Amino acid sequence: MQRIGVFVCWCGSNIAGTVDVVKVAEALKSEPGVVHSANYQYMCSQAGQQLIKDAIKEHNLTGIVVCSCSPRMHEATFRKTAAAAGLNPYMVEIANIREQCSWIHKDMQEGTEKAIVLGRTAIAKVNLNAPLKPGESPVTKRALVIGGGIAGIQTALDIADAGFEVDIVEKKPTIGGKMAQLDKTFPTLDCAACILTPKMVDVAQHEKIRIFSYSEVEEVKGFVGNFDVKIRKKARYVKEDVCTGCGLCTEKCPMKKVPNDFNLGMDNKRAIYIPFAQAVPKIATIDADYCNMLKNGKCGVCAKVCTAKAIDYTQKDEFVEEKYGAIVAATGFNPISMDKFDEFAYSQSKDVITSLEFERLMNAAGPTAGKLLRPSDGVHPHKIVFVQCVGSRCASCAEKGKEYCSKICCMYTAKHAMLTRDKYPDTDVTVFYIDVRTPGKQFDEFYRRAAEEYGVHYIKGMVGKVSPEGNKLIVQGSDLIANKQLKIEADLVVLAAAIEPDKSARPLATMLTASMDTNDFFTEAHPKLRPVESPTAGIFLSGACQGPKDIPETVSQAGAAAAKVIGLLAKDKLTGNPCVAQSDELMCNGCSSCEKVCPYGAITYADKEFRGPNRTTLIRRVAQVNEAICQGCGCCTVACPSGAMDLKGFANKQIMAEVDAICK
Amino acid sequence: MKVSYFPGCTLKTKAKVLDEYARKCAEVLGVTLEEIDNWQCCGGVFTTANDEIATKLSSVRALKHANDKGQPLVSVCSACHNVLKQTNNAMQTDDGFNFRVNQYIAPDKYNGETEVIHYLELLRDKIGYEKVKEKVVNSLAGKKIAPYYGCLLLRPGKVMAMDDVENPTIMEDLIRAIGGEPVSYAFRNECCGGYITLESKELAKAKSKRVSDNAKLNGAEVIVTACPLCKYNLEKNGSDLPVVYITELLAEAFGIKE
Amino acid sequence: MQKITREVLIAKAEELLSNGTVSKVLGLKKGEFSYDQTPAVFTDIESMKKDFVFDDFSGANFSKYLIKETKKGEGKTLVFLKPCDTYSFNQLLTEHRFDREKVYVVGIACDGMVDIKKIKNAFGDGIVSVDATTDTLKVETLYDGVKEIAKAEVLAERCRNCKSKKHVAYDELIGEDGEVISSNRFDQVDELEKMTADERFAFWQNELSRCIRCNACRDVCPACTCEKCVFDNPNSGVQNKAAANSFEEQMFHIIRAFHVAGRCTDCGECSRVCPQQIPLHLLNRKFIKDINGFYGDYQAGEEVGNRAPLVNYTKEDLEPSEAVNKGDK
Amino acid sequence: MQVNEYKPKIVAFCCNWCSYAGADLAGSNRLAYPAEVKVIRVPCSCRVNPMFILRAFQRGADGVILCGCHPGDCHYTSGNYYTRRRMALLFSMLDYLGIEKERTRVEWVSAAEGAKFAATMNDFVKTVTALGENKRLEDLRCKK
Amino acid sequence: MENSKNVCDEIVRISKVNPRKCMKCGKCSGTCPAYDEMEYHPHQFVYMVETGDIEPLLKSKSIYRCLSCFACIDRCPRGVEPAKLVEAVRLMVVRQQGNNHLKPDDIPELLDEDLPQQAIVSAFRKYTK
Repeated sequence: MQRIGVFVCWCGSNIAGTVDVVKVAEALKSEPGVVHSANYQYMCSQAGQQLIKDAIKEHNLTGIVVCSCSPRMHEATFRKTAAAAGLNPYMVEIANIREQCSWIHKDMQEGTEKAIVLGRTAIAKVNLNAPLKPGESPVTKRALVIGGGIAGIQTALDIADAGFEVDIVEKKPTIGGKMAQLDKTFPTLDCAACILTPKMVDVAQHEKIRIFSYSEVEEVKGFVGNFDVKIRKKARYVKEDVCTGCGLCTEKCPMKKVPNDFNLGMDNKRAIYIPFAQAVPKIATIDADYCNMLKNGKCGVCAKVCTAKAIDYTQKDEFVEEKYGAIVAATGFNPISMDKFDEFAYSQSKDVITSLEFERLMNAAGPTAGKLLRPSDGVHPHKIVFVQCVGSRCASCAEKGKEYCSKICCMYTAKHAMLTRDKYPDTDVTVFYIDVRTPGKQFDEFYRRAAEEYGVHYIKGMVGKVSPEGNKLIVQGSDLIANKQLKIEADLVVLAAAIEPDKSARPLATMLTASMDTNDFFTEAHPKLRPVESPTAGIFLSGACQGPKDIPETVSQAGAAAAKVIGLLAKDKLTGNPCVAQSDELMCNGCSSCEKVCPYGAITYADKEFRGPNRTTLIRRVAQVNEAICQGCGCCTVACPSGAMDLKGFANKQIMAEVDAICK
Repeated sequence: MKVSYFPGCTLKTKAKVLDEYARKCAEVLGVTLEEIDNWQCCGGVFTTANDEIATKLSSVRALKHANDKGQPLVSVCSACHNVLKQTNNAMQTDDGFNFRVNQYIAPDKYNGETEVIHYLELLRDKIGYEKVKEKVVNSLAGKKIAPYYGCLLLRPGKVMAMDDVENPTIMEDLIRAIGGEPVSYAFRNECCGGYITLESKELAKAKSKRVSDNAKLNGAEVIVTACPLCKYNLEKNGSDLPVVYITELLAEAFGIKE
Repeated sequence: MQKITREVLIAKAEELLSNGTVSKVLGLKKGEFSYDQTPAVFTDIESMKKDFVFDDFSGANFSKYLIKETKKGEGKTLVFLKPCDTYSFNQLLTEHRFDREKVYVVGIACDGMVDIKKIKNAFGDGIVSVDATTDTLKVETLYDGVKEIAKAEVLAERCRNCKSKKHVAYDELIGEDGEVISSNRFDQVDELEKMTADERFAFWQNELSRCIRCNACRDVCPACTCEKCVFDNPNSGVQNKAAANSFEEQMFHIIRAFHVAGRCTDCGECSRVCPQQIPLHLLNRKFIKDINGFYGDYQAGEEVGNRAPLVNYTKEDLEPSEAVNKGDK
Repeated sequence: MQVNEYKPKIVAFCCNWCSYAGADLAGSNRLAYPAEVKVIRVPCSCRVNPMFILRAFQRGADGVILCGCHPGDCHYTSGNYYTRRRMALLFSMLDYLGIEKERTRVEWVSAAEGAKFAATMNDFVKTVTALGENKRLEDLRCKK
Repeated sequence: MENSKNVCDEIVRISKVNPRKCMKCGKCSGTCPAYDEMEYHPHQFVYMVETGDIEPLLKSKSIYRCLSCFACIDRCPRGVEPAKLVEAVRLMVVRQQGNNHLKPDDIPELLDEDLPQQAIVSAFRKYTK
């Protein structure tokens, strides 16, 4: 018989507001096995935990039930508490009376009754719990970083500096990501390339870092500490180890009309190209969609001019298989498509552009060599209108755009406005805003400087319609302070498009079995306390793939993710989840049903001797579970007809006891 | 193919050509527009208040009539189409409205089963612009035509669901199919002033003029519309450009315009 | 087709025993009545000549007995398998239940077995003996003397809807092999499906309430080969020896059918042995029909090593809600 | 409000990774659903043995719902695919035995679908309430 | 004051518009083609219904200036649907006895020979009960 202690948490008023915690503690006192019952304001606090520890010792408890928030929140906390008091941590069960009770019910009586049932259910389970001991597995001391933007670069550098090997997989021909496309960075206005490119070089030169550029993750198997990853190195038709990056081919290639995606299609590149001067690795890549030689076998100019003989038109995609102990997702973001927002005439006029396009227009290495010229006619614009929140902060019922605030737009718009006014005082700049959000160090000061020192007109209101009329853009919007509808003749309109996670993130998440939110941002293990970890063990999050972020935030999160990876790789062995399948060999008949459904191949068979009738010996084939591989899904337990296979911690009897307790 | 057809009041009077050519062009394409028996006026505008029942019953009757025949319900007039489609949507999505309407029309029953489409959708989705193209005998080669959608054809976008609300192409593609050159301009989905013309000629004029000026500025030779009120407003309010109905243009291309 | 008689089988057994191919024969011997036969192991030809029986009552599926028999001693066991038995044989091999090398299978053609319950239904309980060696059965009754009845009229239910005359496993065949045949075995399931839920409930309530939990169905079933049945396992949470009320009958039969789903070869032994004449095969056939309908035709035991539908999946499988609503409309 | 309003007993099996998290999210967003729903946490929907479902009915549950990750999103890659087959066959069998098919349900609820979780539970409780008490699979001894 | 609240509740009920969803961006007013003719603009309708400041709206001619072009409905990022609110406020007025904004007697002088029936029908539906 267990000696169970019940601990009912108030969670301030979060639980106590709709659940009579005293009554719950009182009611659960008389449940079978319960020898102690208490309630407290905050069980997860140190004092609360101490209360539990003291009770374990005082009442000689063999099991505890904590009626509190979701086990996803504090199960681990209370297990540690139990362990500290000498109780096996798996003798702890949580009754979720917050998320699944007090927060969803308004009626005190209803909430209290349900909380009692939930507590009773947990008690019924604990009565059947047995102490569990986790197994161990080794750790491969190498990390994989997926995405080579500033997030991936920083994470890789930090991990490598700690002495561990890191591979970066980047789908584009060069690392650098979005930051490489930016001109200046807020709020200090230092140039993005000046601070980013040295880091890119550091990556290239670091002996612990390998870059798989123009590559994608194809398949991920395994689990924390032991991932098996297959990487597809896409054919770039240039031998990476031979190309010197001299760039001669990119000048001689006769195919000149290839939209330059680095400049967002605002100018052209050749069919063989190096994205930009400081690319890492600095190797040419052939765009197979445009290359005449690859399309119809006619040309071959690049091969002729290449003195290093690096061109290889027969190159095929290659696959690399590698083992990793940890994986970091750093897949970044993109501005959303403006297709559904054509009231701003993005598809109708070349002079309506997104902020990222404006970034390239301002950049010295951009399509206009840094001169601010209208894309339609190359004329210098005298009146620019910036529109903020295009596609951000849209209610889901509006069925377009994103519900969240994209976070970076207010600041980069202030930056654009300021830089424009600074470089071209003859250009008038107006910004339509809903709110200006500048929570960050030196951020509000920066925005105010744009308005006060540089004379940027900030108008509270939103643009309703942009109409191209001749070579002007008529911007119709409201000025809520003046209570007027404005019609501004502008030369250039810049839209602060919402940002969204890169499209590659969703399939990657599936491969990693990492969870995502409805916006396709990776979910963190805990929104506050574990912000750089995925709930899936061994998967870490860096940068905007987890949520919109500016550069300083991205870099700090990248470092945090690296710290977590280092913490993992520094271990020689990992203790696993002890809630794994277990085969009762006396009952197993060796039918192989369990083996067939196991997604991890954790079940094998062995011939074992058993005592038969009349002192005979029988040899039977029985299932055995490799506890290091088993992840504890329990699929085998249902495939097993005899019930020989059971799951520790979620045993048939335990679940049945829960069912019974609920239905009582 | 046979479809149910709701012409609407104006097509029987001031906009006879819109009606006449709609039928004739459909015939050319092998579609018969079967006019609904004893149809009643749709009311011209959809009242969005959900406690307005009686004003929407005439539309429900037309919708039910088409449903009884198992046909889609087609109209040409943008206003009629808008009212019919919004009423049908309310029947599908607003349980309270549906309940009360069914009380009125009992023992009949209707739950929004009818497919409500505009004449343009009939051409695009049921017939196909490829087939329209085949029937062209008199190509409008190179004629610069500004499609004018106005409001009612497209909005509310979630209900009308005909095309992208801000960047529609259904008329542009039709114009291309019959040989014309569509003129893109921002005001093609801005209001002409609508019924306000009764109340404030000035406002109607201001609205319409911006539309026609914008079309002209972008090189249009003619404006084409599906709505009699749009046509009226544009013509009355100083458009230098001729304004024609979409069915007139189609008839011209098919060589059946008198 | 060569008529399979007791004598033919004894001759084959004699040959195989004497040349050392097998060391024992798994067969049937007479019970209290001629139609009441029980399994027996014969290690010499004399005892076989004395006790071995084979006629149209010899319908038992021997596959399951092989599990225990092959574990005893060295040497091979000779077993005569009808076509339907060979499916169970393969299914058991798929589940590694015995060593193929320790069995010698002689496939025997079968034109259907008769059901004593049907004879009893025709002539009453007082049946002394039945000569079931020809197509017309001679039935000796206690009160009415010898009666005759056509074999076709008293053919076992499962044989009426025989699914295959083809042996899917054998070492040698007596006579020629047949073909897989199309049957109407799902007709009764169809009929039940067409009823209303209330009618179905009443039907099954009537049938299952007769269950006395004698476990004959479980004991005979070649798919029920667990070392310990889940209903006998104190750790399973559903342990019970005898049904205490209608729920447990339902629970037992649902779970039993579920456990054999995808593995049941539709051999019909469960219904054959049920003393209460509950049409248990209709539960199994429902699963087989659903599996065929939802995931494509599948015959358990058709080939050794096939992956049963319940330990398999495709990404496009239908949803449970679609499964239950398939009957609607 | 009626005093003796019928309140069904509903057992909801939720997988730890998606649906249980979805239920938590419903809670965090204060999306109400009836208190009759009690959740049992299982590692994966494929842990749910048909025996658990029958046991619940035996002990007087009026409805049993099983929630898992969306097909393709299983934390264990394939668990819910097996669940889908098992439950399709089991539910079809229960229907065949004349048990009301509305008493059982499988729903895929992701960790982000708090609203769906609440809506699903509201709908399921509504459906089961309309059906009334479970009489066809109950064990009378288990009722007080 | 109490009456204002009732009227607002009724407006919310029949329009099914939830003014609290508004984030005060002003896009409806930025888009409205009748803006310059209005004393109160679409975003003000939403705000005034939300705050219960309904009397000025009931008295204002602005309620007859909405063209029902639904542009504000489609462009609102929050799905507020201001046009439905304007319609509901107008109904509150014209449903009162003797409050028809357009009378049959007014019609003849408004007519011209090209005016489509549609315009008259629509105006009647909008301005009268």
